[in-house]
Amino acid sequence: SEEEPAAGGKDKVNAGVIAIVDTAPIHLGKAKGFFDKQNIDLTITPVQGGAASISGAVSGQFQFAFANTTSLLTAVEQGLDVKVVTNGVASTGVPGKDFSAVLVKPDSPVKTAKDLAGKKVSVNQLKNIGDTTIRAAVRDAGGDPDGIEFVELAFPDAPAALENGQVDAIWVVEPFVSQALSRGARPVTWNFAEPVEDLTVAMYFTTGKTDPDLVKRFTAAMNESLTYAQEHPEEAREALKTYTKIAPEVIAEIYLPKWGTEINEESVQEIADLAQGDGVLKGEVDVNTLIP
Amino acid sequence: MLEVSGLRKVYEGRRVEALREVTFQVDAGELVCVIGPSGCGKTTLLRCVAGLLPPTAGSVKVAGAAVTGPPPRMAVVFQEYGRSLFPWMTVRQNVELPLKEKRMPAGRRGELVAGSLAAVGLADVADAHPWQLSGGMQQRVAIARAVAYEPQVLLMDEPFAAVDAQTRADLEDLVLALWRDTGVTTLFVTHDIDEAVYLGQRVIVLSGSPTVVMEDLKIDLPPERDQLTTRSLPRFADLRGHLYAQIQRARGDR
Amino acid sequence: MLEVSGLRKVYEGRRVEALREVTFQVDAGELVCVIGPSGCGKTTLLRCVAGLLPPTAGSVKVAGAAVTGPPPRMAVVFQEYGRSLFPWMTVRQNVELPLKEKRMPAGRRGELVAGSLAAVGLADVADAHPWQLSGGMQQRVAIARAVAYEPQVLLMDEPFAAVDAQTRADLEDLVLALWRDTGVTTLFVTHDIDEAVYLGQRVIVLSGSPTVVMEDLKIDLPPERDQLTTRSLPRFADLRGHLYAQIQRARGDR
Amino acid sequence: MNGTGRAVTRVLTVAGVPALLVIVWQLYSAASQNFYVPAPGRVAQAFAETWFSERILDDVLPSLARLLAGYALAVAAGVGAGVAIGLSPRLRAAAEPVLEFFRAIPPPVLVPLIMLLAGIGDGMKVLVIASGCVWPILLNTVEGVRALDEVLSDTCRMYGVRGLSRLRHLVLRGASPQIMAGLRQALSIGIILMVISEMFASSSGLGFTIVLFQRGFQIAEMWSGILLLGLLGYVLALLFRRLERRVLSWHSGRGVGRA
Amino acid sequence: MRRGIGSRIGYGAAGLGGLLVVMEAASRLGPVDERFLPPASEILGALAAELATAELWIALGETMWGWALGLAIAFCAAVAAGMVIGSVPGLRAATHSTVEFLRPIPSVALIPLATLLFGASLGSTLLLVVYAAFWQVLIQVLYGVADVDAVAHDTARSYGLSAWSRIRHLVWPTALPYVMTGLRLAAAVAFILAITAELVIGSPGLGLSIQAAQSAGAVTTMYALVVLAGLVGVAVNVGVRALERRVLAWHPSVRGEAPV
Ligand SMILES: Nc1ncnc2c1ncn2[C@@H]1O[C@H](COP(=O)(O)OP(=O)(O)OP(=O)(O)O)[C@@H](O)[C@H]1O
Ligand SMILES: Nc1ncnc2c1ncn2[C@@H]1O[C@H](COP(=O)(O)OP(=O)(O)OP(=O)(O)O)[C@@H](O)[C@H]1O
Ligand SMILES: [Mg+2]
Ligand SMILES: [Mg+2]
Repeated sequence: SEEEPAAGGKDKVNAGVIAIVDTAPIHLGKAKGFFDKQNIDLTITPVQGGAASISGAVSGQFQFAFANTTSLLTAVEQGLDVKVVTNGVASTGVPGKDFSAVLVKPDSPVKTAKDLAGKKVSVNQLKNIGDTTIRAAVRDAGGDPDGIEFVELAFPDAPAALENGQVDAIWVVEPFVSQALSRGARPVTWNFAEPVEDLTVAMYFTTGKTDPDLVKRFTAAMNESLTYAQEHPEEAREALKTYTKIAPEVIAEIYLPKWGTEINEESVQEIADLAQGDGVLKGEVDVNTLIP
Repeated sequence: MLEVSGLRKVYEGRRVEALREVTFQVDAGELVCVIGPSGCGKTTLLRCVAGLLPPTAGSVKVAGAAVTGPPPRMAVVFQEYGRSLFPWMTVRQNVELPLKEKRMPAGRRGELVAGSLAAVGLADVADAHPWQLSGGMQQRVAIARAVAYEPQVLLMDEPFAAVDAQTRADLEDLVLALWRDTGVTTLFVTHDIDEAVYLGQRVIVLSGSPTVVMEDLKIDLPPERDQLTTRSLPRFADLRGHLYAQIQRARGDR
Repeated sequence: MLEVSGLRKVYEGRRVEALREVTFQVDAGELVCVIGPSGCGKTTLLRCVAGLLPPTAGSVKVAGAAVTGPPPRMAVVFQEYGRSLFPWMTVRQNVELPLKEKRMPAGRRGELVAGSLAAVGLADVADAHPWQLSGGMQQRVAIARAVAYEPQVLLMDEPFAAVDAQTRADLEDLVLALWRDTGVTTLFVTHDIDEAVYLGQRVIVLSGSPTVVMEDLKIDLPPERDQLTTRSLPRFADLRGHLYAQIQRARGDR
Repeated sequence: MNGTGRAVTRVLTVAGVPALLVIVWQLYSAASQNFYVPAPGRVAQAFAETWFSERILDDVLPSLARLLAGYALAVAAGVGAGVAIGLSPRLRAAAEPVLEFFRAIPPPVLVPLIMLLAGIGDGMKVLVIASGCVWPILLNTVEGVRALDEVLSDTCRMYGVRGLSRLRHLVLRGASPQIMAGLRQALSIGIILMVISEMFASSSGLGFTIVLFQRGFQIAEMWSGILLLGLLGYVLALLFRRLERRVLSWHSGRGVGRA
Repeated sequence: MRRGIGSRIGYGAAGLGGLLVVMEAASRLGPVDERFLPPASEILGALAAELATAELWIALGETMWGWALGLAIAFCAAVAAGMVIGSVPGLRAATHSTVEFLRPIPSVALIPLATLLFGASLGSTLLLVVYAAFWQVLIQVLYGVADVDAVAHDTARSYGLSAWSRIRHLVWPTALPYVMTGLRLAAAVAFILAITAELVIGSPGLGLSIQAAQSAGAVTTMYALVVLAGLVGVAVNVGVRALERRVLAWHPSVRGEAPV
């Protein structure tokens, strides 16, 4: 679909975005009229994951989309024409107060990240940001990451698998972190906050086909949204109620991520290096082609 | 042996009254023929007697016991011979199946199967499948199966309709011999008056619809029957003429 | 009208030679009967003539044209009447279908259907489905369908096997009347010698396996036939006796 | 027809249409230059690189084993329950809504539930495969059993053919054309569910590998996996047809017979 | 007949009731944790709450529309293709390899292609739905066509029925029982794929709602929606059964069930 000026002279934009906590700013920004202000008529299309949003963007269905750092690096490695426009979501960098953690049962023999070696750990997708950061955390704690057995398990299914003893540890993000913690699970590592400093977890991107002026305006609107969300966490929590089905009492509890406008390119490079070291990426990736 | 009293059968759906009120009896070891015009309810009667069709009213008793399902030791040769053979079994397997069911030892079973197939002239096609046989041959397989089963009561529904005159004569004699040797109580439905007179000790004539027993005729021919002599007896011609007139009347009633 | 020359048919699979070498002719407007012992290949012959079965050798010509598929204006009454009726259609629809296929106007079609059903005595069950009818009634539906079709050539395979003697006599006369009125060329397979003599202008006798034409007998009875007088002619008895002996021989050959 | 002639015809009937499709594909990919539609040559190369390796042992064989186990389970359950339900109108009336209820639940949302009950190991995957394969088998068995010829079942009743031997000689054989149709449907559904089950809680398997390729934007490799699925389906169908020819030999002789 | 229908509903309700009791007991007494599989009563409560919202009806409408359209396309295409392939000698053999090759390819594997061609629109859903449902019907039709009775077939040929009439009056009625089974199979598969497409591609509908509930950890709501999906399946089946009783009244499987 082409981006034609709409009736009111606005550009129609379709953005592919996962309906999770991380993406509250774009929903909030849309509600606040930040996109209208830039003459953008924004449609937010929920997608199922990073791969879907990248495919959608490359095939021209989305002009802009949201994907995590590893997915974007993989896409660049495969020669896809994706360009980051602004930050998406970043770790708070504060262990104990971040939106992503590796959890175990309260009575588990696993006490620190080091003990994860040789254990069965669930991640939502193999060869992605979860296992990369967990390996780094284990390595940093002095363990051998090669011995970890990763299995794929969607975030919603992970807490049950942990309680039934089907896995030794689970990696989840909010709201499942708060939920599991409130049911007694114990964190062993905050894998976004600990191994990499100031980690940029996900970003908004576009493709080379998009009109540069539109990119500029979208970036401006998006940045305004990110800043606004960061400064008004209560409004961000309210926004969650509009596009997710998370229960209100849970929304009040969860740890929100950091929504800055700055991309920490170093952290992206570090993820790229780690991924390459683990064999998730086959070759070297130039972060500058991704983040112009 | 076989008591049918006040039997009535109405088919739901089209609400056809196939039988209005049929009452008769067959003693143990008797051979009784049933005749009647086409569509008068002969097959319906037979299926009720066999316990395959619940009557609308009236009752059927076999050996003193009321019939609610197929009684044991009763064999039936169906009019739709083609559909009553298992297409996935060979001729031999078709005949053998009920005997296996009776847990008959293999030796005896083999004898019976071979004997009955030979009796109907099909010894050489034992390994063919039914659909590889001609219509008449299929019908004879169904007869062989009934014969091999060694029943106490034998019901046959126009069993010789599809065979040539000579084979028919042979099969008639086969049934007579079987009946004489084993004393099997036999109810034989046919539309052929000559056949009914030749085979039966009694002939029951059903009327056209509404169907009742129109006549229960004793066949006072000598017990020893023979295709040539019996059929040429003057009494044979009498009986036949009488039945012919009856059937005419039955059809006329309609 | 109908030329069968050197016809041979071997069923692959069981490698049964159903016909060895069959040659005969039927002129336009003739009524020829075919008899032979059970399983000798009558149905096979008929299916070859109807263009439904490719012969192994030899040829069949209808109206001068070699038969490779079913020729137009030919009607067949099958031995397995039950399976040749479409269970999803009513009796009327079954009879009507080939006429619709001929694009006959509705008015004429309705007349023909009603007429032929009445002729076989089934006017009152026109709206029933075949499986709601007795065996004999089903067979009559198949006959009515062939009659209504107004064929040029009519093939019938033991069409009266399942009906009672009186109905049979009526149907025989129906076929005769039809043949006389319309001059339809008819090949009539039967296992009943009396019937063959009564109906046919000629009777072809097939031998037992290996099957050839054993005799092609001209029936020199007066053209006007009547159930009572014709059957009581001394010549009738002669012909019948002769054929009886032939069939005996045919069976003996096996 | 002589030997070579026959062989040529055979090859043509088997490979003719596929060859045509490959040509169309080649033309399309050359014309469109689409990232998601690589040329057949590229896919063939990826196929060789990807699958002629230890992947066969690590990914394909375990997948196949799970597929067969799930299929076997579905056959047992489907035919067993199908016969029971087909024979009893009451049971059918009671069971049908429940079965329809489960049938309408998409496997992807059923997986979490199965995971609760069967864990996340092979058992779960086998159950997922079985839970999808069972429907065509069950439905066809029920219908096949309901449609048994009345004269044949009367024959069995008369000759005292009851219980197990009625089941064996009448019910299963009589329903076999339709049961076979169901088994055949289930075969390809099994492959589909093999892929779906490996999308959850998995770290190996053919389906998992395909998904991984898809997420890693290794498009040629992904298509080569899909190709392998198709080939797998074809080979299984060939094997199945041999079985079917044996089981239904009586049927094709009797009917017009071209299955 | 009245009584027949009444008791059928009675039995069906009893069956569903039994299922509810089992579900309730399973989560209250034993094997599964209440938090992960809530008791049936709670699920039904949540379902009632959901049913009161307009979004649910809109989502359901979207799903049903994609389902109906996809099923209709797949059904017509498959019946036509099946009749042609089954009736023309040689075609069955020539297409066998292709059919068997394409059939086991999972619809879900076509998602990249679907999004490529249609984006997250109805078109994508339709592509997946049609692809999945098509084969179900096709195979059934092929088996049905092969089931034509030899004598009936000869009858049709000898009365000069044209190819079209043969298909219409002989082949189609013979295949009909198979087709009806195919329709029931395809209806469910199409529904499943409609939901899956929404789940995975993210086109709006019931699947998206399920996905949203799932990723929010709202277990009860999620199961309520799953139950709704199941109930839709039951309703669809009731419809197809009613249709079947009409069009197959002549068939042994249906006529055998009329009270004698
Ligand atoms: N399943 C059925 N449903 C409705 N009516 C039926 C059914 N079966 C038979 N009839 C009707 O019942 C009557 C008697 O049928 P039946 O088969 O008993 O006759 P029959 O005496 O055996 O005839 P035939 O000598 O032609 O075989 C017929 O009018 C027939 O139409
Ligand atoms: N489909 C078939 N496959 C193999 N053999 C067959 C097939 N059909 C018939 N036959 C064989 O061919 C021979 C002739 O059969 P056909 O049906 O022509 O006999 P018929 O003269 O019509 O007998 P009837 O009077 O009993 O109907 C028989 O031996 C039969 O077993
Ligand atoms: Mg009868
Ligand atoms: Mg014959």
